[in-house]
Amino acid sequence: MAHFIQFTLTRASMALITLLTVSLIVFTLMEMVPGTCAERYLAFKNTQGAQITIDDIKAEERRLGLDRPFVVRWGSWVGDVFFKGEFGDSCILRLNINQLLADKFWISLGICLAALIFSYLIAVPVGIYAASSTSPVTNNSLRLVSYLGLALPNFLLALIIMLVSTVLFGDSLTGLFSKEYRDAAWNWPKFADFLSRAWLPIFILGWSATAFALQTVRALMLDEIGKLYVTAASARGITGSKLLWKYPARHALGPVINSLGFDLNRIFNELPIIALILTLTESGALLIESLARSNDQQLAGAIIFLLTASIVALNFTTDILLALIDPRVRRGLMG
Amino acid sequence: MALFGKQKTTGVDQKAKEAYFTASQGQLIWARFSSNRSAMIALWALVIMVVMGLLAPFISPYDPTIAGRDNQYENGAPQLPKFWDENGFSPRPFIYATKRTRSIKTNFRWVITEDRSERLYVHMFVKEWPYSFIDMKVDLPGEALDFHAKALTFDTHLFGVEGGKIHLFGTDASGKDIFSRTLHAIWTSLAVGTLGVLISFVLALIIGGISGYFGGWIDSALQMLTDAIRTVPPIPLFMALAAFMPDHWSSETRFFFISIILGFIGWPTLARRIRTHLLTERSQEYVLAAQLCGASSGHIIRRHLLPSFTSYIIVDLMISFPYMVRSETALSFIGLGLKDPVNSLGALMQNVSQADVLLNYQWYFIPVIFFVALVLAFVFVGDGLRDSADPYGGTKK
Amino acid sequence: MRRLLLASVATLALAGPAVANAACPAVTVKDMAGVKGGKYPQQFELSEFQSAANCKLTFATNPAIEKLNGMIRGNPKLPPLAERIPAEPLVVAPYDAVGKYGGTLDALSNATEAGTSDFLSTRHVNLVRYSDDLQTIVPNIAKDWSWNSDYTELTFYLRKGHKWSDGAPFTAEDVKFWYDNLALDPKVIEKPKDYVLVGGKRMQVEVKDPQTVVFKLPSPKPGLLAHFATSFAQGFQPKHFLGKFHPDINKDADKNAKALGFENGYAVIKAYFGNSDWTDTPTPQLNSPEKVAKMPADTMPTLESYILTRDTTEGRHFVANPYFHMVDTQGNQLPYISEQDEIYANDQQVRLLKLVNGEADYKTQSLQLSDAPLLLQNQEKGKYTIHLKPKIAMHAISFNVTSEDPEKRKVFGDLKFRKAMSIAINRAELNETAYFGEGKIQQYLGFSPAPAFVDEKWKTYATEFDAAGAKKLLDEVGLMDKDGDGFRDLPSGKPLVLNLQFATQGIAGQVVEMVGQHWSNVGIKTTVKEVTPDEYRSAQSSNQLDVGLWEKGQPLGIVLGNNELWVAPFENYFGHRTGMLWAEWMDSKGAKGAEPPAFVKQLSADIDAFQSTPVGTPESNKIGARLVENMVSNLLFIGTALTPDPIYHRNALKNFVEFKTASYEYYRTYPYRAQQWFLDE
Amino acid sequence: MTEPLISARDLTIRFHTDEGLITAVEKVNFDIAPGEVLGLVGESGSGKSVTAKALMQLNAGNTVYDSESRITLRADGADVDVLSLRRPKEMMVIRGGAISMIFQEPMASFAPAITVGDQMVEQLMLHSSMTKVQAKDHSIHMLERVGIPEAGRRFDQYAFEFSGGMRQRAMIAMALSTKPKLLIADEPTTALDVTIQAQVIDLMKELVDEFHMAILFITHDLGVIAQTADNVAVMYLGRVVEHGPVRDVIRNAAHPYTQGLLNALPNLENLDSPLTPVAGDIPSPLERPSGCVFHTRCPVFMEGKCDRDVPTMINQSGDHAAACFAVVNQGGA
Repeated sequence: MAHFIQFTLTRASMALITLLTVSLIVFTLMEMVPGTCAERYLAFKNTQGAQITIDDIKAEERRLGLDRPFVVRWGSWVGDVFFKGEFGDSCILRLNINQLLADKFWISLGICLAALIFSYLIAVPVGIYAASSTSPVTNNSLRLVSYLGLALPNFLLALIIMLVSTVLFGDSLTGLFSKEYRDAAWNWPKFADFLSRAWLPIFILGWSATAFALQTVRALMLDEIGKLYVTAASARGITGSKLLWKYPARHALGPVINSLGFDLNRIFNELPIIALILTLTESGALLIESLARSNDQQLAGAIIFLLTASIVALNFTTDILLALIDPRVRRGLMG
Repeated sequence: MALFGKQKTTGVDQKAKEAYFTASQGQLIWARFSSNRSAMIALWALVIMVVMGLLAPFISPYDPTIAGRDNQYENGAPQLPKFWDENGFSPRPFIYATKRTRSIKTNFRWVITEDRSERLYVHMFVKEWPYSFIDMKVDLPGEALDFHAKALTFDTHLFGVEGGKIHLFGTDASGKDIFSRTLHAIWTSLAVGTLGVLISFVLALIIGGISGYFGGWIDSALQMLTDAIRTVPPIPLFMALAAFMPDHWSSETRFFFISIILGFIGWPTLARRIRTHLLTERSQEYVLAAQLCGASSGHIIRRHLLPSFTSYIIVDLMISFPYMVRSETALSFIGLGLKDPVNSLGALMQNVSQADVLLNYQWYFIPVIFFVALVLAFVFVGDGLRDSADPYGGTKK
Repeated sequence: MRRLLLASVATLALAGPAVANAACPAVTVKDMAGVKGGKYPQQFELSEFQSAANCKLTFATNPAIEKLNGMIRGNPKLPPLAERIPAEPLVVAPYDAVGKYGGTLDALSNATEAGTSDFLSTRHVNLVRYSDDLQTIVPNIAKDWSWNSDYTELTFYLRKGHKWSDGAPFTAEDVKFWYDNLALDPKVIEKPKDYVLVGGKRMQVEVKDPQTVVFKLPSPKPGLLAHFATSFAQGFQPKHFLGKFHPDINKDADKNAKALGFENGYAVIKAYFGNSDWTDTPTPQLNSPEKVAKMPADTMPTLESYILTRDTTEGRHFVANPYFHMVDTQGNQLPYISEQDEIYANDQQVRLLKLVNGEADYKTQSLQLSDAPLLLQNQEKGKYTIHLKPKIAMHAISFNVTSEDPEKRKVFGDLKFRKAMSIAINRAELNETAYFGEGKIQQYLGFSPAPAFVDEKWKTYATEFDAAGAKKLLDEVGLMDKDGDGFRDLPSGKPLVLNLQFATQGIAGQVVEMVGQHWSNVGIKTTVKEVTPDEYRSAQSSNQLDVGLWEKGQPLGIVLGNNELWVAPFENYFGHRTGMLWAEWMDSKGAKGAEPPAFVKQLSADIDAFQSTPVGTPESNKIGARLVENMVSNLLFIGTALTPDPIYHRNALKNFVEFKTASYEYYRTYPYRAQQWFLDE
Repeated sequence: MTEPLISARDLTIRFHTDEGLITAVEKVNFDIAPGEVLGLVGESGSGKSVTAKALMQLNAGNTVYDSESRITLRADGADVDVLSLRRPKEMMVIRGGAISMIFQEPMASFAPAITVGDQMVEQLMLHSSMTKVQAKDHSIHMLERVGIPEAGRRFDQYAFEFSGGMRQRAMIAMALSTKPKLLIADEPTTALDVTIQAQVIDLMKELVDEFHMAILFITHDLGVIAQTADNVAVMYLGRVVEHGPVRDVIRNAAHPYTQGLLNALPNLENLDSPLTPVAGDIPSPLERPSGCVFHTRCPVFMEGKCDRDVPTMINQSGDHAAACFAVVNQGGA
C-alpha cells in the first residue's frame, strides 16, 4: 500500500509538472499567434474614426506590459492562473475571462465527456463482439456503421443535419438553449431544454470518436484473445461471457483506459468546429472565435489551459486506475 | 514472436508449420489478407484512387485552378456523355452544347439549357493545358533548400470534347471543373496524409520505444514531454505554427509544411501506446533471457519487443492515416489548413459547407463521396492488415 | 406566439386613441391627407403640424409601457404621458400607415460589437439626421439649428421638457458635458477623434440656456452638421448620471465609485460609456457583472428609442424608451414595437440559414451580393423581402507605395505599374462572374456616389481591359522575365510574387482569385491567401502587405465632416490604407517616415479647404474636382465596379421603406426612421 | 487388461485454412487406462498437440473432425462421446472436470492480471461444490503439495511474481486441484531448465500414483518419455507410426522413423540441446505424401510400394506394433 501511495504522489507531481510544461507551451502558442493584444485592444478602442500608427500600438504594448521579456510575462501569467485562478481580461471583449467562461467551460466539458462515454458505450461491446464473433456479415456491417462516423467529416454532418431540419421542420437546431431559457438560471426545465439541444453535438462528436475507440478495443481484444492464458482458461472449463469479460476483455482494458484522456482531447479538438456550426455558445466556440477570427490570445490561452488541465487530471486518474487493474504496470512504474 | 504464437495455438495444421518457416511473414499476411473480402474491396478502392490521384493531370481534362475555369458554365451541373437520344445513336459518346440566361427572375442564377440539336463529341487523348508529373518547388526560408524540379511535361489528356468543355462532376462558382479538382485533391490529401503518418510513425517508434523499454526516469521524462504535447489540442498548435508560414511560400511548400506539422502533432498517441505495451512486455521472461544472452537493447526492442505487437503498430498507422486527412479537412474548414485555390479534399469540402450549395448545387458533394470512400478504404485495409498479421486472424474466417 | 399575443393587446389599445384623435388626420408619407408639408420633409414640430392640419393632437402611449418600464432596472415609476414626452415633441409621418403597438423586433448580429451597426442604427438618435433623400439634413434631438455666416458658429435649439429615459431633464449641459468631459478628456478617450476637432484644433461649447447650445469653431467647417447627421457619436451624454462619477463635475466622484467597488470614477464611466463614442459597448452587466447589482442602473440613461435591459455574450434585449420624443401624426408615442431582441451568430452560413427561416425581422450588414441568390430564392417560403441596393464602397485594390523593400517601393510607386495593373483587370469578366452582371464598372473616385463636380472621364479612367497595353507598360517599368519561368521578375532579377492576402470581410475571395489570374496573364506572378481580418490589419499596420484588398468609398456628406480618405494613409485602421510611411512623415512633420509626392500633400491641403468651404459653391466644386483628379489620375486605389448588396426584412415588418443604399455611411437605417416600423403578423 | 479411461478411434482432424483444407491428424487410435502414462512422441508438427487438444475440444473454430472419428471418455462408469459435446455445460466434464491440461509456457497460461489463487479458486468453484473458503484452503494445500514455499502468500501473488519452475508447479497444482481422471501434459518441461525439469517430472510421477490418474504426456523428447511413460505412441505427420510399451519400443524400435529418433537422442547432460532428427525436411502440409507419409525420408523406401499403399499396424510383440512395410519384410526374414 505504501508503494501505492508513493506511486500516486509521484504521478500527482508528474501531472503538476506536465501542467506547468503545458502552460509554457500554451503561452508560447499564444505568443506565436500573429499580432499582439495591444493591437486588438486599440482596434476596439478606436472602433471608428481615429487612425492608429505603429507608435500607438507600441505605447499600448508598454501599457499592457507586453514589452517585458517573455519569461517574465509567462511567469506572471502562470502565477495568476495557479495561485489566484485568475485569467485576466480578454483582449477583444474586454471582459474578465473567469466571468466570461463561467459555466461555459463546464458545458463544453460536459458535452465532451458525454460524447466520450457515448463512444465507449458503443465501442466496447461492439469491439468485443467484433473481435470474438465469427460472422463476417454482422461484423463488417457493425464496423461500417461506426467507421462512417470517422469517414463523414463531422462538421459536414452537423451542417447537413442542421440544414435538413431547417428545411423540414423550420428549426435549425442551433444554440444551446431556446430563447426563453437563454438567460434563466440553471434549473430542471433549463437543463431539460439544454439536453433537448445538446444531444446533437454529443451524438456527432460521439459517433466520430466511436470509430477510433472501436478500432482500439477491437485490436486489443484480438491481441488478447490470442494469448495462451485464454485457451488455458477455457481448458479449465471457463466459458461464455465470463471467459470473454474476465480474461481478454479485462486485460485489453489497460491501454483503453490509458488513452481516455487523449480521446477527450481529440473530442474537444473537434468540438469547436461543431460548436461553430451549431452556434453553441460554449467555450469551444469561443476558442475558435478567439483563435481563427479575433485572435484573442488571452481568451484562447485560458480556454486551452483549462482544457489541458482537465485532460491532465483525467490522465492522472486513469494512470491510478490502470495501476489498480494491472499489477504489471504498477511494478513497471514503481521500477 | 507473433508467428510463434500462431503455430502453438491456431488450428492451422501443424504440418503447415514448415510452410510458415519457409514463407516470409509478408507472404503469410498477404495470404490471409487476400482471403478477407471486405479488406480486398477496400484495397482495390484504395489502389484505384491512388492511381487516379497519381495520373490526375492526365485524366483531368482541365486545369483545376482558376486558369482552367469555364467562363461559360459556372455552377454548372454534371454532364454525362450519352450514346443516343431522340436524334439517333452515335458510336462516339456526346454531350450537348449549352445556352444560359440570368436575371433577377432567376435569382441571379444562370439557367442553363441544353441545345439538343448541337452535339459535342467526346474525343480521347486530346491536347489541352500542359502539365508536368514532376513539378517540385520548395522555397523554404534560406536559399539552401530551395530547388525547382520540373520534368515529364505533356499536354495530352485522357479525354475532352470538341467545340466545348465537358464537366463530368459539374463546375463550381468560378467555373472550375470539379472532376479535375477532385482528382488533384485526392492526390494532395493522400500526400499530406502519407507524409504526416511517416513522420509521426518514426517519431513515435523512437520515443515510445526508448521510453517503454528503459522505463524509470527516462520514461518519466519522455512521458512528461509526450503528455504535455498530447494534452495541447492540435488546432491552436496548428494556428500558431501556421502563422510561421511566410507569405511568399508557394501552395506546394505550404502544404508540405502543413503535413509536417500534422506529423508532429500525430506521433504522441502512437508513442504512448507503444510505450505502455513495452512496459508490460519488457517484464516478460524472454526479454530477460535475451538480455542474459547479452543482446543489445536496440536489438531486443527491434527483434523481440516490437514484433510482439507489429499488428498493433500496423493498425495504428492505418488508423492514423484517415485522421491525418481528416485533421487536414477540419483545419481547412475553419480556415487554418489548405484552402482555395489549393486543391485538397479539405478545401473542396469547405465549399460544400454553404447553405446555397446544400440547397442548389449538390454536385459540390461529389468530392465528399471520394473523401468518405478514401477514409473507409483506409480503415478497412487497416483492419484487414491487422487481422492478417494477427495470430488469431486464422480463426476469424 | 408571444409576438402575436402582444399584437392583439396592441390592437385593443389602439381603439382608444383612434377615436380620441379623430380631430387630426392620419397623415402618412404616402397620403398627406391634404396637410401640406412643414419646414422639413416627412416630419413636423407639434405647433407646425397642428396649424397645418388645424387640429389639436392628443397623445397616446404603448399600453404595455408600464410593464416595459418595469423591465428597466432602477427606472422610477412612470409619470403620466404628458410629462414623459417633450412639451415640443417631434411629430413624424409614418410611411404607409399609423402603426399598432407591440411585438418584438428580432435582430441577428455576429457578436458583441461585431456586425451590430445595422441593428444599432434602428434605435439611434443624434442632434440631426439625413432625411431619406440622403440630401436634406433634418432635426431630430435638436428642434432646429443655425449657422453663422462664416460657418464658425453652429447653434442647436433643443426641445422643452425633453427627458432622458430615467425621467431626468435633457438640457444643453448634457451636450457640453459630452464634449468637454468625455470627448476631450484623455482619461476617457485617449486621443480626441478627428470629428471633434476642426483642423486639428478643439472647439468651444457654450450653453446659452437649457435649450440652446453653441459650438464655436476655430475655423469654418460646414461639414460639422453633416457629422452629427451621420455619425454614431451622439453629441450629448447624461451629465446627471455620468457626472456623479466624473471628478471634474463631482468632487465625490471617486468616493461614489469606491462605494460601488470601482477604483475610481473614470472606471465607472468606462463601465457605462466605454472608451469611445461607440454606443453599444458592453454595459456593466457584461463588463463588471460582479458589481452591477450595486450600481444605480444596468445601463446609462439614453435618448434612443429603446433602452437595453439585458446584455449577455449570447445576445441583448431592449425595451421601448418611455420618454422617447417622437409621436406619430395621431399622437401615438413612438416607437410602435415594444421590444427588441438581438442574438449573436458568428457563422455567415448559420446567419443565412436563420434568415432563410425568417428568424430575424431585418438585416443588411454582412449580407453580400453572393448571398443574394439563396435569399431571393426563399423569399416566399421565409415570408421576407430582399431589396438589392447599391453600395457606397466598392472593391478596391492598392499597392504598398511605401513598401519596406526599396525595389518594390520603386516599382509600386511607379504610376505606369499601377496603371498597367488596372488595365490588366478584365472588369467585364469580373462583373459577369463575381457580381452576377449587376455591377457598374467604375474607377475609384474617393466620392461615392459621384457628385456633380466629378468629370465623366475619371469615372472610367484606366478601367478598359487592355492586356497588350498592360504588358507594354510593364516592359517600360522594367519588369521582364529574367529566369524564364514565364513570369516577370524585378529589375534586379529577384522574382516578383504578389501575395494577395485578403479577408472575406473586406473583399470577395472570388474577386481576388480572378484579379490574380488576370495579372498572371500579363506575367505578374500572384499567390492568393485568405487570412482573418485581424491578420490582414496587423500585416497592414506593420506595413507588411504588398497589395491592399478591401472595400473603399465615402459619400460627399461624410467627406465634408471626415478627411481620412484624402490624407495618407487614406483611411483608418479598419479601412483600406496605403502609404503608411507617408502618413508617419506627415504626422511627425517630416521627422520620420518617407516624404510623400506633391499630389499627396496637395490632397491633404485641398481636403481641409474643401471641408471649410460651403458645399455646392463653385469654389467647393473646383476643389472637389481637383481632389478627384489627383486621386484618380494617380491610381493609388484601383477600383473595380459599384455593386449592390441585399437588404432583408420580413414582410410582417411594416412602414419599411426601400433604402437608397445598402451601406453604413448614412448610418444604415437612421435616415429611414425605424421608430415608426411596426409588426403586423 | 483394464477398461480404458479414454480411447480414440479413427481420429482424423482437418482444418479450414487460407491454404485450403489441411489434414492434421489421420486415423489415430489409442487407449489410456486409468493410472496409465501414455507418452505421445513426435517432432513438432507431427500433430500430437492437436490430438491432445481434441480430447478437450480445444482446437480452434475452423476444425473439422471426420464423421467416423470417435473419442470416448469413461467418466464414473458412463461413456461420454467427447466429439459430440456442443454446449459449454456439457464440456465442463472434459474441460477441467475429468480432464485437465498443462501447457508448455506456464507463464503465458496464467492470466497476467489475476492472482494465481483467484484462478485456482475460480476453477474449483466451477467444478466442485466447494465454498470460496474451502476452495481457498484446498488451493493453498495443493500449492504446498506441489512444493511451493509460503503457499499462503503465493496464493495472492501474480504469475509474473513466480519463478519459472514454480509457475509450472502452480500450473500442475491447479490442474490437479479438481482431481481429474486424465492429465494432459503438453511438453510441460521444455520451457524449464534441466534441474527443474527433473523435479517437475518426479513431482508428476508422484502425483500419478497418489491420485491414481492417467497422464497423456506429450513431448518431442524420447529421453523424457523413457523416464516417465508406461506406453508410448510415436507420431509422424499426423499418423501413429509405432506404439507399444516404452521398453519394447525403445529397446527394439521397429519403425525406421522411431529408430531415427532414437539415434538422435540427446546426451543426458544437456536435455535442452535441439533435436537433430531424421535426414530431410518434413514435407509441407499442402503436399501430404501419398502412401506411407514417411516414405519421402525413409532410408528403406521401396519404390512403387511405400509411395502407393498406406501400411497398416503390424504387431511386433505383445502390444508393440508399427506401421511399415519394411517391418513385414524383416518379420518375414
